[in-house]
Amino acid sequence: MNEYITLSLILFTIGSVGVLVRRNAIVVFMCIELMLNATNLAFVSFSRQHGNLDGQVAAFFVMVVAAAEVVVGLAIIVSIYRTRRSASVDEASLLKS
Amino acid sequence: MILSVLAAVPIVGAIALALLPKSTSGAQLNAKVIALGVSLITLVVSLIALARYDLDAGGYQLTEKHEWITAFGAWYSVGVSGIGLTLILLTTVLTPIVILAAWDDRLPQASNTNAYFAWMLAVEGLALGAFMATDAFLFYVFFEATLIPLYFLIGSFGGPNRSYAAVKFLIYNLVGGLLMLASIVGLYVVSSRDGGATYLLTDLSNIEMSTTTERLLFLGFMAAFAIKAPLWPLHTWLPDAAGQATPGTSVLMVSVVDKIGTFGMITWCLYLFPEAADWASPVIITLAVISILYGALLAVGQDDIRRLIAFTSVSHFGFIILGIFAFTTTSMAGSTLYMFNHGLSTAALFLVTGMMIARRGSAKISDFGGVQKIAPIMSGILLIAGLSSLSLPGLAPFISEFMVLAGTFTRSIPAAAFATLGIVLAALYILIMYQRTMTGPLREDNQGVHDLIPREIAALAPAIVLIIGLGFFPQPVLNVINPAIDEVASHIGKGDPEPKSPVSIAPTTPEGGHE
Amino acid sequence: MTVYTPILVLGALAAGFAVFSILIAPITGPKRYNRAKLDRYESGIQPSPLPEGGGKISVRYFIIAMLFIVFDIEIIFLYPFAVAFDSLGWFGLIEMFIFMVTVFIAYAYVWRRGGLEWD
Amino acid sequence: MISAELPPLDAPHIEYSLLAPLFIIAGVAVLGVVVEAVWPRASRFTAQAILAVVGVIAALVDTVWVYQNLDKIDDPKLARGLIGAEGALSIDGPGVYTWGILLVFALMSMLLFAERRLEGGLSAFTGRAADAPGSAGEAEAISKRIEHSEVFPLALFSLVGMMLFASSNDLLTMFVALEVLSLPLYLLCGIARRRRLLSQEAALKYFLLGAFSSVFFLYGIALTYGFAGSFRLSDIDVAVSTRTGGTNMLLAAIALMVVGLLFKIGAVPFHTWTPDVYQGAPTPVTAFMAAGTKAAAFLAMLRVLFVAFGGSSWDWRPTIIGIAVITMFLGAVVSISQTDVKRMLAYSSIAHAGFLLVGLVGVYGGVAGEERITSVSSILFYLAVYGVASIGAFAVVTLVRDSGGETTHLSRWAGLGKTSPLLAGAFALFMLSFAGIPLTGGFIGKWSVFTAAWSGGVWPLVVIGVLVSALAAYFYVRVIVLMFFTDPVGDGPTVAVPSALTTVVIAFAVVATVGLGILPGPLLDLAQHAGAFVR
Amino acid sequence: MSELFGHEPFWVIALKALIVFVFLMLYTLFNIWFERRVVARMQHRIGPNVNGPFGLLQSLADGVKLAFKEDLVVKAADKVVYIAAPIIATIPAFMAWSVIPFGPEVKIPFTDTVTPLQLTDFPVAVLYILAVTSIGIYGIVLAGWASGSIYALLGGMRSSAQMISYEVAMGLAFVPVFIFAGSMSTSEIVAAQADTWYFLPLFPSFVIYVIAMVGETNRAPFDLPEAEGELVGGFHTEYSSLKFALFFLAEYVNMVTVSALATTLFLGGWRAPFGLPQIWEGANSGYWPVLWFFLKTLGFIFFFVWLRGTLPRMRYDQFMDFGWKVLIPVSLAWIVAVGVIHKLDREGMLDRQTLIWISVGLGVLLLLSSFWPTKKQPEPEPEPEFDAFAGGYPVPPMPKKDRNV
Repeated sequence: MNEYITLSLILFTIGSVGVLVRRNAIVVFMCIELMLNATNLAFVSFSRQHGNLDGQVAAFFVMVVAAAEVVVGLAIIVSIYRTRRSASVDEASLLKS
Repeated sequence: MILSVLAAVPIVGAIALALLPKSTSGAQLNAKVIALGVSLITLVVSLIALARYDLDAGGYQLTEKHEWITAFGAWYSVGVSGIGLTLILLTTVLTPIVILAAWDDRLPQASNTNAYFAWMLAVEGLALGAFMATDAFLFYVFFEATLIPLYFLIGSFGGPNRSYAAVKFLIYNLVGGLLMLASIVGLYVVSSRDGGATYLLTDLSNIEMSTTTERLLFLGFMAAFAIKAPLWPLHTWLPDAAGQATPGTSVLMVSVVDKIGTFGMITWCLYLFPEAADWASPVIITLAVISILYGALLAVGQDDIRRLIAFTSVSHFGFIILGIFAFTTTSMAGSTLYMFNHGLSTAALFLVTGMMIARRGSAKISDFGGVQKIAPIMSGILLIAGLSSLSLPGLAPFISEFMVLAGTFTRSIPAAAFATLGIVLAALYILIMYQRTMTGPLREDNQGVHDLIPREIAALAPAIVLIIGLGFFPQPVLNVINPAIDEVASHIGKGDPEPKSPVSIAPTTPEGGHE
Repeated sequence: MTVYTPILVLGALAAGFAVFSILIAPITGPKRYNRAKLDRYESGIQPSPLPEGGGKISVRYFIIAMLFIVFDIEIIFLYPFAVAFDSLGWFGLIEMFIFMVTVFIAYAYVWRRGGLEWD
Repeated sequence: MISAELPPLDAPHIEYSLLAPLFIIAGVAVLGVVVEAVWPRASRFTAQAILAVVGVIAALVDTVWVYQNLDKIDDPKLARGLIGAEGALSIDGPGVYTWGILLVFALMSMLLFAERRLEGGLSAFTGRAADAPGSAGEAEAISKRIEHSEVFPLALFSLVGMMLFASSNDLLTMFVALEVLSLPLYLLCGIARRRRLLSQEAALKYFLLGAFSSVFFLYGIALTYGFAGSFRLSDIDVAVSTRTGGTNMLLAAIALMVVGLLFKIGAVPFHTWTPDVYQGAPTPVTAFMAAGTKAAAFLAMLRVLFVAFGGSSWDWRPTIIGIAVITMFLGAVVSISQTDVKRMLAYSSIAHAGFLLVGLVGVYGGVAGEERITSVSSILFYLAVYGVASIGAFAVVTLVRDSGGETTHLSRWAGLGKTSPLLAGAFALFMLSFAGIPLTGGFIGKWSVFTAAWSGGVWPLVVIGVLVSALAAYFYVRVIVLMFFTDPVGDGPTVAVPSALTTVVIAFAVVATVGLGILPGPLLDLAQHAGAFVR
Repeated sequence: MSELFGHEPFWVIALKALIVFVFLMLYTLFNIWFERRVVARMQHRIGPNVNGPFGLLQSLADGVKLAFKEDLVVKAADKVVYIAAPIIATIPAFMAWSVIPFGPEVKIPFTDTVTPLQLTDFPVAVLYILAVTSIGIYGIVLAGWASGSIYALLGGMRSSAQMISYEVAMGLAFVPVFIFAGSMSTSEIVAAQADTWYFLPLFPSFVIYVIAMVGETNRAPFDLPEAEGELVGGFHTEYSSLKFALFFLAEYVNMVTVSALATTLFLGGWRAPFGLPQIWEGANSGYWPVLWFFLKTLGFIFFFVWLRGTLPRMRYDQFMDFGWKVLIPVSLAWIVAVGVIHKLDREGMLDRQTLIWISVGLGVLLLLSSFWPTKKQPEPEPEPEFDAFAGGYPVPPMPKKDRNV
C-alpha cells in the first residue's frame, strides 16, 4: 500500500515543481491537474487501507471539481490568449507595477 | 445626567454645524455664532455641574453608570473628582475664548468655516468625556478619539507644513494610544481572571496582580500619557504641530487635550498601579527635569514664536509631571493647579501671539520690533501672558509652580534644584521674546500691525482676568482639588515625607500665607 | 490473478500486434525518396508554414469540450444512482431529479446563449 | 474482486428547515440561470439584480429565524446548534452567524454589482467577455447594450460556496465548498469593463494560484484521511487526541491544509495574489471577494484548527504565531509604498488577516460560566466590521473616476476632500476603522482579537500587534492627508454621481462602522452567544 | 456474475484472450468484405469477387498490399506522437472486448475446465467499456495534431468533438438499462434480460444508442471527419502503409464493439431469439449462444452498411445540432420518465396494461407529429449589393470579422 502513497507523493511533487518552474499557463494548469490526480491516488489508497469507501467517494468529488476547474480555467486562459495571443505566465505582467 | 449633557452639548453642536449649510457668508456667520453659543451653553452647564459638586464630600460625584458593552465589561460610567472638575472647567472656559479669538481666522476656503468650528467643538466634547470617564475603556475611547478632530484641525487649517505636522502628531499619539490599548487589554484579562471583567475605576483599583504585570501595564499607560503630555524625549511632535496649527488649534491641543495626559497620569496611572508608579518614579522624575531644562533651553533659541511657546509648554509639562511623580500632596495639588493655570497662560500666549502673527504675516521674532508703539494693548496682554508663563509672583502659574517645587524638595532635592533652574531660563526666553518683538524702534515693515479690536480684547479678557485673579486668590480652585489629591495620595500609600520646608498647604490655611 | 488480468493479456496482444505492424512496415515497404512526399499534403498547392501551436482553432471546440465534461460528470453521477435505484427509494429519485434539473438548466442556458450553434 | 452486493442504503436525513438559507441562495442562483436563458435581454439585468437582492434578503431573514431556533447545548462550553446533513454540515452558532454576515456582505455587493449609472447605463462588467478589448465585437456589444447579467448568479453560487465553507463539518464538503466559492470568483475577476488586460491577468493569476493552493489543501485532506480514516472533523479530533504514531503524516496534513487556507485568507507568505487580484478585478467583485472570502475562509480555518486539530495545537500554534507576525508586519509595511488605492486596500487586507490570526492563535475557548470574549467570537466580530468597512471603501473607489474609468492611482485622489467632502469623509472613516481608531468598529474589532490573544496567553503577540497597528495606521493616515490636506493635481478626480444603490451601500457602511464603534454591544453579544463550535 | 472471474488459471485466460483477438481480426477482415459486397449489391454491382471464394480474401489482400507500401513519416510531424497515435487508437479498440459476454459457462473441449464465454467481468464493466473506448479518441486527436497538417488537425478536432458529443448521448442511453438491471456488469445485464430484451421496454434508449453508436464510430451518415470533399482524409491524411491500416482496423473493431455492446445491453446478449428456447431447450447452453451473438452483431453491421448505402452525409452543424439539441434532451427526459415509471411499478402503483396503452398512444402521437408542417424560417433579406464606387473612389469591401475563429 505504501508504494501507492509514495507514487502519489512523487506525482504530487512533480506537479508542484512543474507549477513553479513552467511558464506556460496551460502547462501549469496541467501540472495542477496532475497534482489533483496524485491526490486521487492517495485517496483511493487510503480508502483501501482503512477499508472504508469514503476515500473513493472523495476521488469522485475531486474528479468533478477537477472538471469544473478545467472548464473555468480553460475559459480564462482562452480569453486571455485571445486578447494577448500568448499563454505565457510571464508575459502577463501588467500587474507587476 | 449633568455630566452626560455636558459632554453631549458640544458634540451635538459639532454634528449640527457639520450639517448646516456652509456656502454663503451668512451661513458661515451663523456657524460661528452657533459655535460660540454652544460653547457658552457648555460653559453654563459646567458651572451648574460645579454648583452641584459637593466640595466637602470629595471622591467621585455626579456619577452616572449604564451598561455599554457587556461583552467587554465596559460601562458608560462617568463622574468627576476635583481634578477632573478643574480640568473640565478649564476646557469649558477656554473653548469660548478660542472660538471668539478664531472668529476671523483665515481659512484655506471660506466654506471650511463650519468644519473648523465643528472640529473645535468636537475636541471640546471629547476632551470633556475623557476628563469625566471613570471606566478605563470609556476613557481610552475618548482619549484616542480626540486625535481625530485635532488631526483634522492641524492638517486642514494651518501653516504650509501642516500635513506633515498632522501626521506626526497623529502617529506619535497613536503609538502611545495603542500601547495603552495593549495595557487595557491586559487589564481586561487580569480583571476577568477573578470574576467578571471590568474597567470601572472603582473595581480596578482593588485588583490583585503580580508585580511584573503591574509594571508592564503601567508602562503601557504611561507611554500614552507621556507622549500626550509631551515628556522628553517623546515631545518632538509638539513643536511641529504647534508651529503649523492655527492659534486656536494650538490652544485646544496644548491647553486642553495634552492635559488629558497629565490628568491620566494622576487619576489612572497612580490610582491603578501605585507600586509600579513608585518603581518608575525616579526615571520619570529625571525625564521630567530634563524636559524642564531642555524645553526651556530650546525655547531660548527659537525664532519662531509658536515653536517657542511649544517648547515653553514642554518645560511646563515637565513641572507638572515632576509634581505628580514627587508623590507629595503639595506637589500633586500644585501639579493639578498647574494644569489649570498653564492652560490659561498658554492659551493667552498662543492667542495673542497668533493675533500678532496674523497681522504681521510672519511668525519670526526677528521680523517684529517696536510693535508696542503702535499696538499698546496687544503688547500689554502679551506681557501679562508672558509674565504668567514665567511664573511671576502675583500671576496664577506662580503658585502652582511654587507648590510643585516645594513638594518636590521634600522628596528629591536635586530634582527640585535643577527644576528651579528652569524658572531662570523661563525668564530669559519670555523676556527676550518680548523685548525683541515689542520694544525698540518700530520696524518699517511692522507698520501694518494694528492694535487689537474689541472682539479680540473680549476674547482675551477672561483669560487675563483669570490669570490675575487666580494669582492672588487660588483658593477656590485648590478647594476643589485638594480632597481629590488627598484621596490619590492615600491610595498610593505614600504619605507626605516629613516636611522639610515650612510651607504646608492645608485647605484651611489662609491663602495669603503661600506667597 | 485478478479480474483485470485478462484485460491486460488482451491489451498486450493488441499492443504486440500494433507495435509489430509499426515496426515491420519500414522493412516491408520500399523507400523512394521524394521531397514533396515528405511535405504535408495540402491538395497539391505549396504547403504554407503552419502557425505555432497549430494555429487558430475555433473556440467552439473548447465549448464542446467543456460541455462534454459537464455532461460526462453528470453521467458519472447518474450511473451509481441508476445501479442503486431500487434501494434508494423516493428520496433518491427526487434528489437525482433535482440534480438533473440543475444540469438541465445549465444546458438550457448554454443553448439559449448560442453555445450549441455551429457557424 | 469487489463484491457486487450493495450495502443497504438508508435515505439520508437532511434538516431542510435549518439549511433553508443555503437552499434559498442555491435555488436563487439556479433560478438566475433560468432567467438568463429565458428573460428578454432588455430588462434582464434589472430582473437578475432584483432576483438576487430579493433572494439574499429572504435568506437573511431565514438565517435570523434559523439562528433563533438553534438548540443550546450545555457542554462545558456553551454551544448551540447541531450537526446536520448526515454529518456533512454543522449548523452551529458561529456558522449561522457567518451566514448572516456573508449575506449582508452579499447584499451590499449585489447592490454595487447592480450599479449602472457610473458607466452611462452599463454595469462595471464587460458586455461580452469573449470579445477582445477594443475589437469590433466589443463595440457591437456596447452599442447593443449587451451585458453579462450572469454576474449575479455567479456571485450567488460563490456565496453558497462561502456559506458552505463556513459551516462544513467534514473535510470533503469543505473542499467542495472551497471550489464552489472560488470558481465563480475566478471568472468574475476577469470581466471588468475597463482595463480588461489587467482584469484578465488578475483572473489568470488568481485561478492558477488558487487552484494550486486548493490542491495543497486537498492533499492535506488526503493525508488527514490517511491518518484518521475519516473526513469528519470530530473523528479526526478523536484520532488526533488518541494518536500513537504517524505524527509526521499528521504534521504534513496540517501543514498542507493550513497552506490552502492561509492562501484564501491572504496571509503571508501566501498572499502574493492578493494585490494583483484586488487591483485587477472589477471593483464590486473585489469588494465582495475581500469581505466574503475572508470571512468564509477564516471560519473554515477555525473549524479545521480548533475542532479537528485542536488536540495538536501545540504543533501548529508556533507556526501560526510566526505567520501572524509576518503577515501583520508585511501587510503594513508594504502598503506604505503602494500608489494604487486598490493595491493599498489589498495590503491592508493582508494586514488584517494578520490581526485576525492574532485572535486565532489565542486559541482561547473561554471558561465555563464566565463571560469572556473567546477567539472564535472575537474573530466573528472582527470579520463583520472589516467586511462592512472594506465593502464601503471599495464602493467609494468605484465613484472616483476620470475618463478612463475608475482612477485608482493615489495621486489622483489628492484633494478629494475638498471637492467632495462627504465621499472623502466616508472613505476617511473606513480608513480610521481599518486603523482601529476608537469610535469606529475597527477599534472594537482590534480590541477583541487582542483580548482573545491575551486571554490565550500570547501577550507578546498583542504588543507586537499593537505596534504594527501603529505602523499600519501610518498609511491609512497618509490617504487622509492626501484627500484632505493636499491640493488636487490638475483638474483632480471627478466623483461620479451614483444611483441610490451605491449611495445606500456607502451610507450603510458608514452607519455600521460608526454604530459598531459606539454601540458594539448587540453584535458583540451575538458573536459571543454564538458560542463554540458544535463538535 | 460468475464466480469464476478472477479465479481462472492463466492458460484459460490466455486462450480466451487469443481467441477474442483472432476473432476480432477475422471479423474485421470479414466485415470489410461484407460491407463492400452489400454496398455493391445495393448499388447493383457485384463487389469484390476475385480473391478467394466470393472474394472473401480481398480484405486480406488489401492488408498485405498496405504492408508493402512505403512507410512515410512527414517532415512536419511530431515523430513520437505521430508513431504512437495508431497504437493508441488500436489497443483500446481490442481491450473493450474483454468484458463482452459471448455465451454462458461452457466446458472447454478436451478438458474438465468450465469457463464463461467472456474474458472477464466486474461490477463496472460498462463503465470500463466507455472509459477504454474514450482512450481511442486520444489516438485520433493525437494523430491529427502530430501530423502537422491543417487537414489532419481539423479532421482530428472534428472527429473528437463528434465522438465526445455522441458519447454523452450514448452514456445517457445506458442509464435506463442500469435502472432496470440494477447492475453495470455485462453478464448480469444479460442475465437480467432472460425474460424481456430491453430494447422493447426501453425502446427510446435503444434508438438513441443506435444513433449514437453510428456517430461514435464516425460512420456514414456521420463520417464527417473523413469527409473527402472538405478534409481530404481527415485525421489520417498523412498516414500511409500499416499505420493507416491500424486506424482502419481500429475503426472496424470499434464498429464491432459498439454492435456487441448494443447486443449485450438491448438485445439480450447471447440469448437465443424469441421463441427459440421454448421449442429448443438447448438453445441457451453450450456453444450455441455464440452463434446467436454473432448473428445479432452481424445484424448491426448490416445496419451500418445499410445506412452507408442509403443516406447522404450530414452537414457538420446539422450533425452537432442533432446530437446536442435532440439526443441529449430526449435522453434526459427519458431517464426521468423511466425513473418515475420504474419506481411506480416497483411500488405496485402502476397497471401494466395502462402503461402499454399509454406508450402506444404516445408513440402514435410522436409518429403523427413528424408529419406536422414545420414553420418555415423567413429567408433573411439579401444583403444589398456592395457598391465599390459609393464614395467616389473604388474601395474593396471590408472583410467581415469572424469572431469565432
